Amino acid sequence: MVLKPKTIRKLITIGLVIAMALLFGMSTESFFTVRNITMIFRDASYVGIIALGVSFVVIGGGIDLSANGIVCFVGMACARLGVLAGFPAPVIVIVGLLAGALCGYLNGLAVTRLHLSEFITTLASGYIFAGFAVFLVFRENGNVASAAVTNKAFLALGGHIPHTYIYISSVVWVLLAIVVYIIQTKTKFGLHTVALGSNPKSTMMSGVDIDFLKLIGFVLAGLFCGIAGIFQVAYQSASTLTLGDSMGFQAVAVCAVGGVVLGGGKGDAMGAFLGALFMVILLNGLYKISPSPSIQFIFQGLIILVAIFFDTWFNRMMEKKLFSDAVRKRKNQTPLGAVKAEG
Amino acid sequence: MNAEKGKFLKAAGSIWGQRVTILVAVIVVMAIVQPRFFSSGNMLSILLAIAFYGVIASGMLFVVLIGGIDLAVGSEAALGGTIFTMYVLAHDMSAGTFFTAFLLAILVAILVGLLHGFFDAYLGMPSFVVTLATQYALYGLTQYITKMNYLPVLNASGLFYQLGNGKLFGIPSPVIWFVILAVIAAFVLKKTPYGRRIYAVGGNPHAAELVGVSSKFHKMTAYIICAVTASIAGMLLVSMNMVSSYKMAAGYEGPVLMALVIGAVNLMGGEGSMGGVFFGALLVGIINNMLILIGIDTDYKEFVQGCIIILAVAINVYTSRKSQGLVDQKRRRMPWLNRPKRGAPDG
Amino acid sequence: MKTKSMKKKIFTLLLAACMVFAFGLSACSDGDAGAGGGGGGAGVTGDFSQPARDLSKGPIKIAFVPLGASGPTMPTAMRGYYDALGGEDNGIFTIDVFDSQFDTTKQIQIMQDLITQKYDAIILEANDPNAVNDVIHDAEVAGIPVITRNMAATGPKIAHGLNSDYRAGYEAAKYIQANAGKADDANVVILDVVPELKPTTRMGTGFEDYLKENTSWNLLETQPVTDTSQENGNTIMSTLLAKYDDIDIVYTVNDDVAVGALQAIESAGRENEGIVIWGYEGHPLALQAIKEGRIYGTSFCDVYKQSYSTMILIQYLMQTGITAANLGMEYTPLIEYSTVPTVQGNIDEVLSAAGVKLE
Amino acid sequence: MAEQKIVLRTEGICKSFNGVQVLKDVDLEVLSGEVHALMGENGAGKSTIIKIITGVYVKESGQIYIEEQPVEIWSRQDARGNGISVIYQELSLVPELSVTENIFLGQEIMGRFLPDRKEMRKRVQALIDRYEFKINPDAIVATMGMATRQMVEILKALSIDAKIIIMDEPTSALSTAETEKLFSTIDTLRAKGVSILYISHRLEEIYRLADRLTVMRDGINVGVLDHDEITPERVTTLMIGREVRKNEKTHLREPNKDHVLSVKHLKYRDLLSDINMDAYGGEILGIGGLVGSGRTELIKCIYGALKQSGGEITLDGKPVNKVIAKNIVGGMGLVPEDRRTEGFFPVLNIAENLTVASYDLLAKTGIISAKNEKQFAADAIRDYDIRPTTSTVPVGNLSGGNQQKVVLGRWLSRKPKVLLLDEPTAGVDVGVKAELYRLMEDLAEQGAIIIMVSSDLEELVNVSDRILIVHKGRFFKEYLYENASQNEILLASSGVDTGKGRLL
Repeated sequence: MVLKPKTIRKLITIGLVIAMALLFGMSTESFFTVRNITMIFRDASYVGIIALGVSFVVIGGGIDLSANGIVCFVGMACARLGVLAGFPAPVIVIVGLLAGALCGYLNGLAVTRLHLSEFITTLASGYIFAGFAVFLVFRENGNVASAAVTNKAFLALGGHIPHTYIYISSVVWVLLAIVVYIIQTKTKFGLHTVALGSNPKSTMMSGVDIDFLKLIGFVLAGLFCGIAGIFQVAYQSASTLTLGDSMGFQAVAVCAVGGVVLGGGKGDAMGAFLGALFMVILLNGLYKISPSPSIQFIFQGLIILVAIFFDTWFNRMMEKKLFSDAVRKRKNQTPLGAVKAEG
Repeated sequence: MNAEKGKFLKAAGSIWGQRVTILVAVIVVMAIVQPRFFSSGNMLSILLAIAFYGVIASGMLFVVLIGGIDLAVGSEAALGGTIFTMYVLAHDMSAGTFFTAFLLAILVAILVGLLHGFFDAYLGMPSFVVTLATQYALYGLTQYITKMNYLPVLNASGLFYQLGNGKLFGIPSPVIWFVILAVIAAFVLKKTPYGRRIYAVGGNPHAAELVGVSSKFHKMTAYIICAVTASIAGMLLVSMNMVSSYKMAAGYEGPVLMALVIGAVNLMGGEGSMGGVFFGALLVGIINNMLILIGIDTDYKEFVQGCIIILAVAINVYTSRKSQGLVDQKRRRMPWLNRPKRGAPDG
Repeated sequence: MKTKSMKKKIFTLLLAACMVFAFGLSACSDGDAGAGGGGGGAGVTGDFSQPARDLSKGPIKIAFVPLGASGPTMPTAMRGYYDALGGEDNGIFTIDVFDSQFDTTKQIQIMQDLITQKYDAIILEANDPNAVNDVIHDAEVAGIPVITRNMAATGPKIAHGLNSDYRAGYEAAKYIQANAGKADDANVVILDVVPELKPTTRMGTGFEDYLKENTSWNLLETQPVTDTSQENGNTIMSTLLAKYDDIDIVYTVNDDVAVGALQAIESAGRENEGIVIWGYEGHPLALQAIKEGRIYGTSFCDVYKQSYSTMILIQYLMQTGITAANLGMEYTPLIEYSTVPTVQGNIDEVLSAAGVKLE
Repeated sequence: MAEQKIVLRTEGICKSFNGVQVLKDVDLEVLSGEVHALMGENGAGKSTIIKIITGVYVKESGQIYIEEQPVEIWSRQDARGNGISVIYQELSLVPELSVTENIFLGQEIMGRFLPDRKEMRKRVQALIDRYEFKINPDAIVATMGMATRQMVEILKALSIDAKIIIMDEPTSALSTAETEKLFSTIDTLRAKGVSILYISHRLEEIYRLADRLTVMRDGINVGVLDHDEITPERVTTLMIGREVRKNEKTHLREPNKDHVLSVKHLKYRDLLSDINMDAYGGEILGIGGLVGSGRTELIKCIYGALKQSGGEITLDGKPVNKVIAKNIVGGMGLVPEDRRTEGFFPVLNIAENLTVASYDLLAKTGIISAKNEKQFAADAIRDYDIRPTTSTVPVGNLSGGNQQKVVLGRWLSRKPKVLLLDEPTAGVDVGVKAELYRLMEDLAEQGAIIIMVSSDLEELVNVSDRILIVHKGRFFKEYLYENASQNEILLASSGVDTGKGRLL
C-alpha cells in the first residue's frame, strides 16, 4: 500500500516523540510516573488546543498570532462570570467559547474584507484583545487585583476527572484533535482549506468561496483559543493578565515542529497534536535533567531549528522527485521525413 | 498618459502627505491639551525612548526588504550588551579594552547574522520560525553565560560611560547613534549599488540573478547588518544603564516591527524606505509620550498601540490599492460577477 | 443560491457544536470537588503524619522558586541560604533554583513537578496569591513544608516570610513624611509595576494607602514601568518632569527604576530641586547613589539575613516534620522581615550589618 | 466514420484589444469523437479564440454553439457548465490531495454531512476503467510524475462529462515516454467518442493524432485540412501565407570576423548534445527551432545563468566567465524570455530598472551619482520612447510594450559587446516591434554581436542576417538572409531537409 507523504512524515514525528520520551525516561526515574505523564498531557493540552485551532489558518496558507490576546480575554471573561457564583458553569463556558469565536471572526473580517496582511494584523489584534481583558480585570480601589474564582463546578473543569489523575483538559484535547483531523481530512471544508493553502488559484477557479473559507478558519482558531483560555482559568482558579503570554508565537512554532508549515497546504491536526506533545515532553524532560532555565531555552530553540530543517528538506525532496520527470524535456520526435515528403 | 502620471505623483506624494498631516494633527492636539509636549526636555525624552529600537529598526529594514524577518533582535541585543559588559568588567575601563569589547560584541553579532543568512539563503528555511527559534536559543545562551545574574558596573568611566550617557550639544549619545545609523542606512539604500540591489533581491529574486546580483550574498549581508545593529543597541543600553542582564531588551521586536509597519514597509519585501522607518519609530515614541502627557489610563497602552498598527496597515493597504485601481478588485477577481444584466447591451 | 445555504449550514453546525461542547464539559465536571480536583480552600484538616527527618544524612533537596531568577539580590540570597546550610559544599543539602519568569501557569507546573520529584522543602515567591493555594496544599499534604516569601498567598501554609512589598511601601511613606521634611501638600509621583503584576507586587499600593490615610500629599500620577527596567523608568520620569513643574517625591517600585528616574532628573538639569527618590530592595547602583546623596533612600531588604533565617526555619521544620496541614492551622504564621529604610545617614551601618560591601 | 454530429461550433467570433483587431469572424468546428488540431504562429489569435471559448475573455460578437445549441459563455463557470474543459500547461491540481479529491474539488457529492467518498471513488474508478487509465483513485498527486498528473487532469475534465476537452501544448513538459503515454490515452479517448481540441506547434504530433487541422493566421481561420491532406508544405504555406518581405534590408553589413563569440561542442544535460556556432560582430544571428528544443538554455549557458555540462565558449578568443556579474562588465546582456518573472522589478521605478545593471558605469566611486543616473534614464526614455516619460513611475504599472522597452533599454544603454535576446517581441504590438528591430539594427551597426532566439518566423526571416535552426540538440540547418523563408524555417524546425540552406 503506497504510503502518503503525509503519513511518512507523521510516522517519523511519532518515532521522534517516543525516542525522546525513552531518552528522558532512562536518564531520570521520575519521568515515567503516572502523575508526570498526566501532567505532561495537561501542560501540552493548553498550547495543543490552540495549535489545533491555528492549524486551520496555517494550512489555509495564512498565520494567526493573536492567540495570547484571545486566551487572556476569554480567561478574564470567564473569571469575571466565575466570581459571581450565581452563573452556572455551562453558561460561563458558552460565553467563553462565543468570546473566542467572536475574536476569531474579527480577525477574519480584517483579513478578508479589509485585505490586511495576516501577519501584522493578528499580531496587533493580539494586543487589542489583551486590552479587552484589561477592561474586564478586577480592581480594588483602582488598582488591578486578583480575585479567586469561586464557582465550584467551573473550577472542576481545570482539575482531574473524578477518582483519576487524568486531567479533563487533556482528554478534551485528544478528542478535539480527532474531531479536527476528521474535519481537515474528511469534510468538504477541510479539503478546500488544504486546496486553498496548496494552490489558491485553482481552488478559486473551482468555484470555492475563498473569503468564506478564511473567515471560518479564523473563527475556529479563535474558538479553540477560547477553549484553551477556559481550561487555563479553571486550572489556575484565578485569572491574571499574564494568562496566555507568548502563546501566539508558541502555537505557530508548535505547528511548524509538527509539520504544519507556514505557506499552507502541508500537515494536519495530528501533526499539530504531535508537535505540542513533542515540545512539552522536551521541556518536561529537560527540566528533570537540569532545572536551570537557560539550558531549556537553548534546547527549545535548537529542537525547533532541527524540526524546521528536517521539514524543509523533506518537502524539497518531494518537489525534486516531481521536477526531475518534467526537466527531462522532450527530445524531438522521429523526423517528419517518414511522412510523405512530396509536394 | 498624463492622467496616469498625475495619479502616481499624487499617490507617491500622498504617502508623505499623510505623514505630514498626522504630525500636524499631533501638534494641534498637543498644543491644545498639553503644550508642555513641545518642551525640549520632552522632545529629547521621546528621542531617547525610541533611540534603541530605532537603531535596530534601521538594521531590520534590510532584512525585511529582502523578504525575510528577524524576531531574535531582542536576544541579540541582550547577548551583545552582556558580552560587551563582561569583557569590560573582566579588564579595565581603558579605551583599549572598550574598543576590543566593542569589536567582540560586533563579531558575535556577525556570527549570528551569518547563521540566520545561511539558514535562509542556502537552506531555504522560513526566516519567521528560524528567528523565533534563535530568539529562545540566544536568550538561553545569555542566561547561561551570566549565570542568571545582573552585571552592575559600579565604577563606570571613560568611553564605557560616554557611550550611553555622553552628550553632544545636549543630545544624548544613543539618539546621535540612532540618527547616524539611520542616515547611513538611508544613504546606503538610496545611493549605493548595494542598497539598490537589496531592493532588487526583495522585489524579484530571479530577475536579480539575471542582472548579476547574487541574492544569496545580499541575504547573508542583510541578516548580518540587522544582528550588528541589534548588538550596538544592546551596548548603548548597557552603557546607559550601567548594568546588563539577560532580560534586557526582551521583546524589542514588537516596537521595531511597529515602527516598520507604520513606516509603510511591506513585510513581504522589496518595498519600504528608511525615511518611512524613521517616521514610524518617531510616531511610536510620540504616541507613548502622548498617552502619558494626556493622562490616558496607561493600562490600555498596548491596546492603543494595537489599534494604531491596524489603522496604519489599513491606510497603507487602501492607498496602495487605490493607486493601482485595485479597490474594485472583487470585480476582477470574480469575473462571473460582472455578468451583464439579462438583456442589457453587451460590453 | 448554493453558497448562501452552505454558509448558513456551516454556521449552525458551529453553533450546535459549541452548545454540545459546553454542556458536555460541565456535565462531566459536575461531580464533587473531587479528591484531586481544585477548590481546596482554607481550613482543610486531615492526618498528614510525616516522619521527622534526620538532617545529618542523605541528600536533602531544597527548591527555591523566585518570581524572576535574576536580579542584583540573587547572589546575596543564595549566599544567605548556603551559609545557613554550612557552605556550598556541605555535602548534604543542595538548592535548585526554578525560574518562573513571572508566569503563574509556569509556577504551578514547577510546584507540581517538585512534588513528584519529592523535594524536601520549597521556598516560593508566589506570582498570584490565589492561584498557588491548591498546589501549596498538595505539597503540604505530601509533607513538603512550603515557605512563601515577599508575595503573600491567601491559603494556609507553614510560614510566610513577609518583607512584603505592601509593608515596604507603607513604611517608606511613613519615613519620608517623618524625616524628609517635605511640605504637607508635596507633589508625589509613583512609578509602579505593570497592571498584570499589580496583584502580587504591592509596594505602590502600600505607599498609596499610607499617603491617602495619613498625609495630605498630592498624588499627581501612578505610571506603570514595563519590565520595571531602568531605561523605561528614565523615559517615563523625563516625560513626567516635562508634564509637572514641581515634583517633590518620586516613589519607585524597585531600585532599577529609581536609578532611571535619577538619570532623567539629572539630564533634565533638575537635580538640585531636592526631589526625594525612594527605591526598593537595595541594588548596588542605587546604594551607591544614596551614598553620594543623589537618591534620598530605599527600603533595603536585608536579603542575606532573610534567606539565612528562612533556611534555619526550614531545617527546623524538616527535622520536626511540622506542616501547616498536620497542625491543622487556619491561618499562616507570619514572619516579618522588616525592610530597613536606608538613607545617606545610616547606609554604612545598614550595609555592614547586612555584610554587603559596595565594591 | 459514423455520422458525427458537431460538438462545438463557433461562428463569426470577433475580438480586439485596445483597438487592434485580434480575431476576425473566426469559424471553428469540432465533431464528436474527433481529435481536432489547431495550429498558428504566435499572435495568430490561436490562444485568444481558446480563451473566449473557455470564458477567460468575453467575445465582442459572434456566437458559440454546443451540440448545435447557442450558448452564452461569460466565465469559466459557464464554460464548465456547458461541458467545455481545458488542460493548461501549468496544471490546476492540488498536490496534497488524492486523485478523487482533486477531481471533485469544488463539486463534491455530499452524503448527509460529509462528502460521500465511496460514491466519488466509485465514479472515478468507473471513469478509469472506461478509458483504461492505470491510476489509483486514492493516490496522492504529489507522488505522481507529470504525465500521470495530466491524465488526472483529463479525468477531471471527463468527470464533469465534458463534451469537449481542450489541450494547450500538453507535451511541452513531457519526456518521450510520457508523450507516447499521452498519445495512447488520446487514442482511447477518441475511440470512446470524446472530442478533443489539441493545440500544438509540433507538426509530427498533429500528423500522428489529428483527424482534422484548422490553421489560423492573423486572426483568420485560413483553412481546415483533413488527415491525409496534412503535409508539411500545405501546413506551412497556410500558416505563413504569401511570402512578403516587409522591410527589405537596406544594406547588408559585412560581419567583422575578429569580434567573434564561438561555441564548441556545448552540452547541456540531455537537451543540447553538441552545439557548435560562431557569432560575429555586426551581425544579427537568429536562432530558430521548436518550443522546448533548448534554445533558451543555450543562450543562458553562454550568459552564465546555467551551468553547461560540457564544451567551451570563448569571446574574442578568451573563455567566457561563468559568473553573470563578470560577463555583464565584460559587455554581455540578456533580455530574458519571461518579462514578468525574469525581466523587470515591478516595485522599482523606471530609472532604477534601467540602471540596475549599470552601476559599474554610474557608481565608479561606489556612490551612485544622481546626475549620471538621471541622465542615463532620461537618455534611455528618450531613445527608446518609453511612456510615461517620468522616471519615477513603478515599472509594474506600465503596458507590456513599455516594460519590454525598459528591459531592452537597460542593456542597450550599456552599448554591450554581446546582446542575447530571448523572444524579444513576444506579446508586443506591431508598432513597438518595429522600434525594437530598429534599435537592434543600430546596435549591430556599432559592431555588437546580437544573438536572437525567436519563434516568430516572420521576425526571424526579416531581421536576422543569418539563421541557425536547432533540432534534436544540435544545429541542423543554416540559412543566410537571402535564402531564408518562413516556410523553410518551419520545416527545418521539424527536421525536414528540403535541400535549401547549408546542412550542418
